[in-house]
Amino acid sequence: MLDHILSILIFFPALAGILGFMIDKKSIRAYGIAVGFVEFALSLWLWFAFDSNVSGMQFMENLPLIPSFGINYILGVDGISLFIIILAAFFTMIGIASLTKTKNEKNMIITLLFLQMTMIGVFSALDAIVFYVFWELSLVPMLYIIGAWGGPLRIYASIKFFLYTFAGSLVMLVGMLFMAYFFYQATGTWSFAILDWYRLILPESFQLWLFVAFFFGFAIKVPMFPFHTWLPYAHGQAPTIGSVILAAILLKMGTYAFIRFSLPLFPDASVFFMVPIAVIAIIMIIYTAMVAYAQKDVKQVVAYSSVSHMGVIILGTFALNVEGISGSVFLMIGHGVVSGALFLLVGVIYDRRHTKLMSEFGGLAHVMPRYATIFGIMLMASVGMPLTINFVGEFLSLLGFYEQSHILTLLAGIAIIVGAIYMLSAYKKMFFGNITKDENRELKDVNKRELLALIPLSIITIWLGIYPKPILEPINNSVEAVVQLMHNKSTTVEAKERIPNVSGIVISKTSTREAH
Amino acid sequence: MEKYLYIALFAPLVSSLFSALFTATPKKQFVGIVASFLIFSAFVSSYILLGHIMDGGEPIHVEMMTWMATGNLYIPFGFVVDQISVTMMMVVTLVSTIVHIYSIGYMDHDKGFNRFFAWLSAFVFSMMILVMSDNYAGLFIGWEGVGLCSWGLIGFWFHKDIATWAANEAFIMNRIADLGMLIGLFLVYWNTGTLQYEGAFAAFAQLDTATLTWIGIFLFIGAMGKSAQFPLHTWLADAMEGPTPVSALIHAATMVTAGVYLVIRSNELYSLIPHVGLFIASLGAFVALFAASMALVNRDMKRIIAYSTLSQLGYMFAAAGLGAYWVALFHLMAHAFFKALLFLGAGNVMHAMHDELDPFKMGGLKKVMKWTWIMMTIASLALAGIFPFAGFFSKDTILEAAFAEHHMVIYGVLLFTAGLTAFYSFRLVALIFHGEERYKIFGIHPHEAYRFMLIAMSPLLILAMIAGVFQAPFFEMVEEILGAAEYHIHSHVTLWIMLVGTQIFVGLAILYAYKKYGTWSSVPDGSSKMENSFIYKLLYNQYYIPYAYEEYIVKPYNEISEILWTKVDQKIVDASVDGIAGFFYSAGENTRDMQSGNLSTMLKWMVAGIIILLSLAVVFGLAARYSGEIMAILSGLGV
Amino acid sequence: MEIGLNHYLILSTILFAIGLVGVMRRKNLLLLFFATEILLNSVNIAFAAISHYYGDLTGQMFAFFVIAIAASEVAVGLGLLIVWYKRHGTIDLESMTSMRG
Amino acid sequence: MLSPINVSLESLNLITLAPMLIPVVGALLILVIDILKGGLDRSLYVVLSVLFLALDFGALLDSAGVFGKDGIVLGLFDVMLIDGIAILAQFIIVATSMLFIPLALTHKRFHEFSYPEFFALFLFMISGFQFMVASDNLILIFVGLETASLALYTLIAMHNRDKSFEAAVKYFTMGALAAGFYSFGAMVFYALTGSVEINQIATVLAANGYVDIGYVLVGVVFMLGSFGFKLSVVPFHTWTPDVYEGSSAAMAGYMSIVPKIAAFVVAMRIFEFLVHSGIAWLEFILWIMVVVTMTAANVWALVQTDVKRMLAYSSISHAGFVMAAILVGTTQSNSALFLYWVLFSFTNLGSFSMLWISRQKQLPGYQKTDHSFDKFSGMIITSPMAAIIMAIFMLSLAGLPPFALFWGKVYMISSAVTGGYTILALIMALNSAIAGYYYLKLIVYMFMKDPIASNVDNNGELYVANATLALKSIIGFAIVGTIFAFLAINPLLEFITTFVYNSGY
Repeated sequence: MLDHILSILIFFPALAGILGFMIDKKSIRAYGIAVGFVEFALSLWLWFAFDSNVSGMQFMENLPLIPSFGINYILGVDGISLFIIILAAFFTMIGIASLTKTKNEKNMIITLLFLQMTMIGVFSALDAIVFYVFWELSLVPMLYIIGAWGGPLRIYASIKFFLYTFAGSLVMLVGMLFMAYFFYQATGTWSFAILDWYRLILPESFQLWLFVAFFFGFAIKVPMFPFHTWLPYAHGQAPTIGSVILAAILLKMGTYAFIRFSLPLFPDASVFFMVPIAVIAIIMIIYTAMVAYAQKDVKQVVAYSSVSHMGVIILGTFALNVEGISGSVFLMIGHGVVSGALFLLVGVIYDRRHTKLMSEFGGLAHVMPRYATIFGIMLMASVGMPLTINFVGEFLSLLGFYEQSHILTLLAGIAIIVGAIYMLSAYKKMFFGNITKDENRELKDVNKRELLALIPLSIITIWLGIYPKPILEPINNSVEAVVQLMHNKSTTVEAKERIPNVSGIVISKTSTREAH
Repeated sequence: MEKYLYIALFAPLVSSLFSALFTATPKKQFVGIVASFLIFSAFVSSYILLGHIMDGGEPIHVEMMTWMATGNLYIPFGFVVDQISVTMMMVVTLVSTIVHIYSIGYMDHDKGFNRFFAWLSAFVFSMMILVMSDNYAGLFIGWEGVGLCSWGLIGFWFHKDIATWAANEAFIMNRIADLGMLIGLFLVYWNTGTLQYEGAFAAFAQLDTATLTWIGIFLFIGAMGKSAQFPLHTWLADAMEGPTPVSALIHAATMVTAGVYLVIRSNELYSLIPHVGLFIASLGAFVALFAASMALVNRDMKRIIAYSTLSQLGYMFAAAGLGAYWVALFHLMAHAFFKALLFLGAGNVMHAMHDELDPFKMGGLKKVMKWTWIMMTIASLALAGIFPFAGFFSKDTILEAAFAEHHMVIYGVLLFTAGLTAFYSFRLVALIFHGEERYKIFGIHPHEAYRFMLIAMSPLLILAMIAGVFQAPFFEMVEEILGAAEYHIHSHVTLWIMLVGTQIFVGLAILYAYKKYGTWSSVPDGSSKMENSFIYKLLYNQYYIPYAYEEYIVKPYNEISEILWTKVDQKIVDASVDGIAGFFYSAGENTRDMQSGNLSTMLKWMVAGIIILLSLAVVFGLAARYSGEIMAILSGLGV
Repeated sequence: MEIGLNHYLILSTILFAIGLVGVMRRKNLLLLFFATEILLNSVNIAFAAISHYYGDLTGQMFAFFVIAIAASEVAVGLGLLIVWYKRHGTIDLESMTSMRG
Repeated sequence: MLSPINVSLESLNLITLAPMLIPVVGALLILVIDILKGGLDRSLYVVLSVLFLALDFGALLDSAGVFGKDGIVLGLFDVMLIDGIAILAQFIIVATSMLFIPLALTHKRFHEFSYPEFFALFLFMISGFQFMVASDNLILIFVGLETASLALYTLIAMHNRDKSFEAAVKYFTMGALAAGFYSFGAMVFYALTGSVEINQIATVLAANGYVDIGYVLVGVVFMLGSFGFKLSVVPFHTWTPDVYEGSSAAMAGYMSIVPKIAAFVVAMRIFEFLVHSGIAWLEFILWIMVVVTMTAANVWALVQTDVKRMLAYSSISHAGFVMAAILVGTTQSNSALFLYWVLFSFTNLGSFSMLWISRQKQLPGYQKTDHSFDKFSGMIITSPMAAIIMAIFMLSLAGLPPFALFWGKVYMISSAVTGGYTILALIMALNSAIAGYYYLKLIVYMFMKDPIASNVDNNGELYVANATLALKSIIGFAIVGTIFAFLAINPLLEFITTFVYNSGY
């Protein structure tokens, strides 16, 4: 069964979704939770069976799909994708479990199960076309979730979300086709297998163009400035569950794809574009943080904060060294947990008050102390307090990039200041002061169903902040392989310099470890 | 010995978590008692560790587990107890224990009683991490941890807008400095390959001065934030909105000295870059004077003490910057004792005066609050550096160090500041405890604090009086690690002249303060000539710095944020995206009339298509046929 | 003046152009059909001439097929026209604009 | 001095005619049956048509076998040309027709299906298309084209509503003009080369090195005009939306597929050698036409308020997209054309059939137009299965993986990339994004808007009131094909590529 565990992980929720149509409306929730739980258990099993010391792909599956055009159904996980898969399973589970009463609950849960299929598919696909299939397919359930259960502007938001990402990924598709064509020219066979592509060394000029083509697809998904404007709408209008999954998992697709595609395929171009992308990342960090500060709607604050944090992830990715990339992968998980939790928290208050405007709140800490506490924990994680999950990632990302550029890192580091500004001021507006609105006086604190989702997230937030090793170590091993690959593949002198040769590092690292 | 290390480190954590369990429940007296007891056990452990170190024992070094390890980076949770950290541990746990016990009384009627202890113990835990860590990353954990707890405690009364505002201000300002610190850490890592003190210090010797200078500067920026040095000082005064025990513990005795601790801990770095050290010393001296000047006219009891803290931190930096690390550390310790005492005393007064803070509205309190009066007076004497109290030994040594290092400007500034210190301290004491009972106008009936609070304060009182005797053993203990020499002025005569001269100068300042304020009888209403003088206004408004920050940083930040959102993000970035979509849509709207539904038009379109194609064909055909001629003409035209 | 192939071709082109103008200008369905007939027949002239020029029968064959097709087109066209006239009492093009956009 | 005609029957190779003649026989049989006994039920004719088409299909399989063995086969005085692309095109034509004809079996009594002539004309039309694709003789192509077109005009008119007559007249008139263009173009080529065989024309032109390039271009222009009309290339497309709107939904779907593949094959025959001869003008013009057609059609589709018209414009855009294959002109691109069209055929037929089954006058949409978007509001609630199926068709048309058309698009864009048309590839890709909007619009109406009250009352039954088992199975077939296309792509692609490659394209 382990040989096919990835396929099972992908298609089990889809199958469950189809069968879900037969289930009575009243029982669908239990069904969803059960399926989510089984899926999560399976993903944990995957982790259990995963060999952390192996840097390459594991649980590979390979089925011919369109062999004459080089498209094959290839799956596999490594340390980089493993945890995002687990996170996806986890969030779907708690997302369904904490789902509030809504219209057409059945459709919602079935949609979520399909969404889960696409998410896990994206992170385990090792064939560019299969990757693309899941990548695009993930838009559909999300479109439906935003469009059918969202706020007043939901249709605008959902279409914008869909078309924007769709347009970007089409450019990426052209890039993929080019890549396959180059591979065909070099080897005489068509192949879309990423691992095959890894072996292909392209001249720098080709790399630059292809990098740009892929960049559009990824950057819009991340979303990077100035392609980010779909995100506030999507988040602002989406129902809680939609925002949670969007922030926690879907955004990670872009950054994950940078690591899976852009870096190893185009090492020279990555070096070439490192500074421009870092500048964009810095703009993302500071600009969106300032915009977040100007928001009136707490959900928008969290939405913009996501963009800001994604900037740090991008920066870490383009540090092009083990520290930075490991950090950015870790931050993907960290940000997934934290922003997911923050959106859940916003959902809690929205369910009670049906507004997200901060001016409607104030003094909530008086009536909802537990809520305030959990919000506070997530707030602190969000601003990167050490011993929370986000710090590890942020620290490593910035640390990594510091090797490449001092001044840019200094600018990017402003993240920790501006992040604190908008988050703290939002928290102050919501929780501190006296209760001014009568509606807020009788608010109920978080209930058991909500705690069911929030407590595990809080525990993860702190646990992984204190002891990131179980996750960081497999990530590190896989990232080392990626960096080494990039180093070996790079052709320009500058790239050779910028991208460290890991094999040298490995030795010194083990000796350091032995020393301790 | 390791077990004591763990007790010292984790007892506060246990205390915090234990108290946190009861945050949602009404006040429970035992929470405070258990918390105090746990902190006390940390104190006892620290004391045992101190004994171990004092006896010449090896520093204790433990590594609990890996924190972060990736690529070349390896950061463990490692803790070290050596001469420096054990000193800090003693200070932290002692003051904490006292403040915990004191708080049981002080927070007696507060409904956030349990929460208060959770935060307070969490602070102690963070502070212990900060001082015990064996690497910069661990220090940074504690660094941020104390910042967080400070945020929680300043804003403890979160219904008060000003308190939460101050909390956020403190946090954000510290973050600015933390960025510097972080960059310093990165520099250390990429230049030495490690963040462990041992490894890094060993590698520093091989680095060039420029790099070391940058490292030194960035780490010091971190220190400036935490220790509220100019220009990041404004948060400290505003932080006085927190409960007074918090001010005593965090904003006087421990957290604010973390910056000094950082410099002392990195002494191996700073001794390599004396020019940075000089800058630190100069800034320290400046802040000492600057803060003292603001304390002269302030009318808020706690703020006056806060400014004095700031001023004393300036002294410490001056010492550390001049390479007199042990002196700085010693002053840090002594200051912790008397300043905490001063704050707790102020807390008693506040309690008695129903949270009134303006000393001009008090007066004559010594009758009802005898013990508090004694304690505050002694603390002020210690602060002023009067023999034989604690401050004399620590502060005078700083002056001597400055003198001995031939930095006469610094010396002069520090000396002058000592006089100011004495003046404002006793201005405060005089206004509160002497003179007419002005509080009666406001209908307040003051009372002395609980007895156990006073008893809890007594160790501080004793230490403020006798800390000077520890100077010699302290020096003996730390000299190995801080490699410091005693500062001896060349001739004994000079030394004596200096000592006596200083004492007289300070004494005169005290007398002047008593003379001017000892018999104060009215509440100033802003009409007196002095209150309208430029200098007074300047000082009273803190040199207009908070105003400038508000006007030139906070407001523009708000406005720019607003502009970025409404104008840039919505009107430019988003609008261009929508514009592209809209372009296609309106293109459709505008051209759909081409499909008029009229057959004649449709036929015309077909014919038009043919004609266009034909004319293109003709052009192309002609061009192909006469390409030679066209080329000739074009080349004739110089194309 | 000898009448050569070019003259036939020019004639054919002129007729074709007339047909095109007719197609564009006529608002009456019947006249429109006439115009299309002119179009097709102009081509027939050319085919016949070219066929003669090459001494090859293919062109004439083509012309015959064109005639046949033109005839059947007329049959279908007139059928449609009659139905339209029955329903609407007019064969003006302006009456057929119910679908647009 | 006529020499005696001496033609052996073998050299005529009449078997090549078999696939075209079978539907003719079928049509005649239907007419004869009607004469012998009138008033028979339409189901008889439907089944008869299907049977003959199945026979036709069998004959095609036979031809395919022959082609696989012997390569290109000529017949009937060498005017018949049975090569790979002819066979592929005929497969698509016949198979799609077989899918279409059972759509006549609706619950509602539609006028046209009660006439046996409808089915006879339908079979004649198929035969016409088959002739068209299986020849490289301009005369036979013309005959096939006109046979099919005239039949088609009538079929449209038989829908027997005002709009359908209007549509038929428009289509007919413009078709006549296009016929004029065609004959003029053919005349020019004949004048230049003395031949009406495309092969011959190409050979002669190549031999004299395109000296009369100007006249060649004139011929090309008229051919472009003519096939531009058939393929609805902008600006010759204007008939398309009106005709689709005027005809029944099923017929519209059919028209978006079958006539076009026939035209594509002829266009491929005519333009391919010209493109390869390196006439920059043609490349330029085709490039512009392709880009303008797919973009402009997409843009117009954006603003439609009627689903059927929207689909009409979308068909234009798809045709423009596929035209790129002719421009690129490699084996891969031509294979991509057929692959795309196979996939497009059942997706598009499926989506038009979905309109067909929801053909209900009571539905709110009928207040303004036949299939306004409003009609589909909240369909997910009233009739979830239908909504999901329709959504999948729309997503497939938008090119969303893993649905059928995605694979066609990928292969098509890849062929553009491989052929060196980078910008074109990008424009093709981005057009999918523009198209995404209007497909999405329907999905938005179906999934995100609340149903209009009157639809809720009858619980969505009305939507599918026109559905019979036959319709449902065809839609079922289409949807299964759309979803699971990825399983069939590989064999299909290999088959197509072999056929195209062996035909020399």
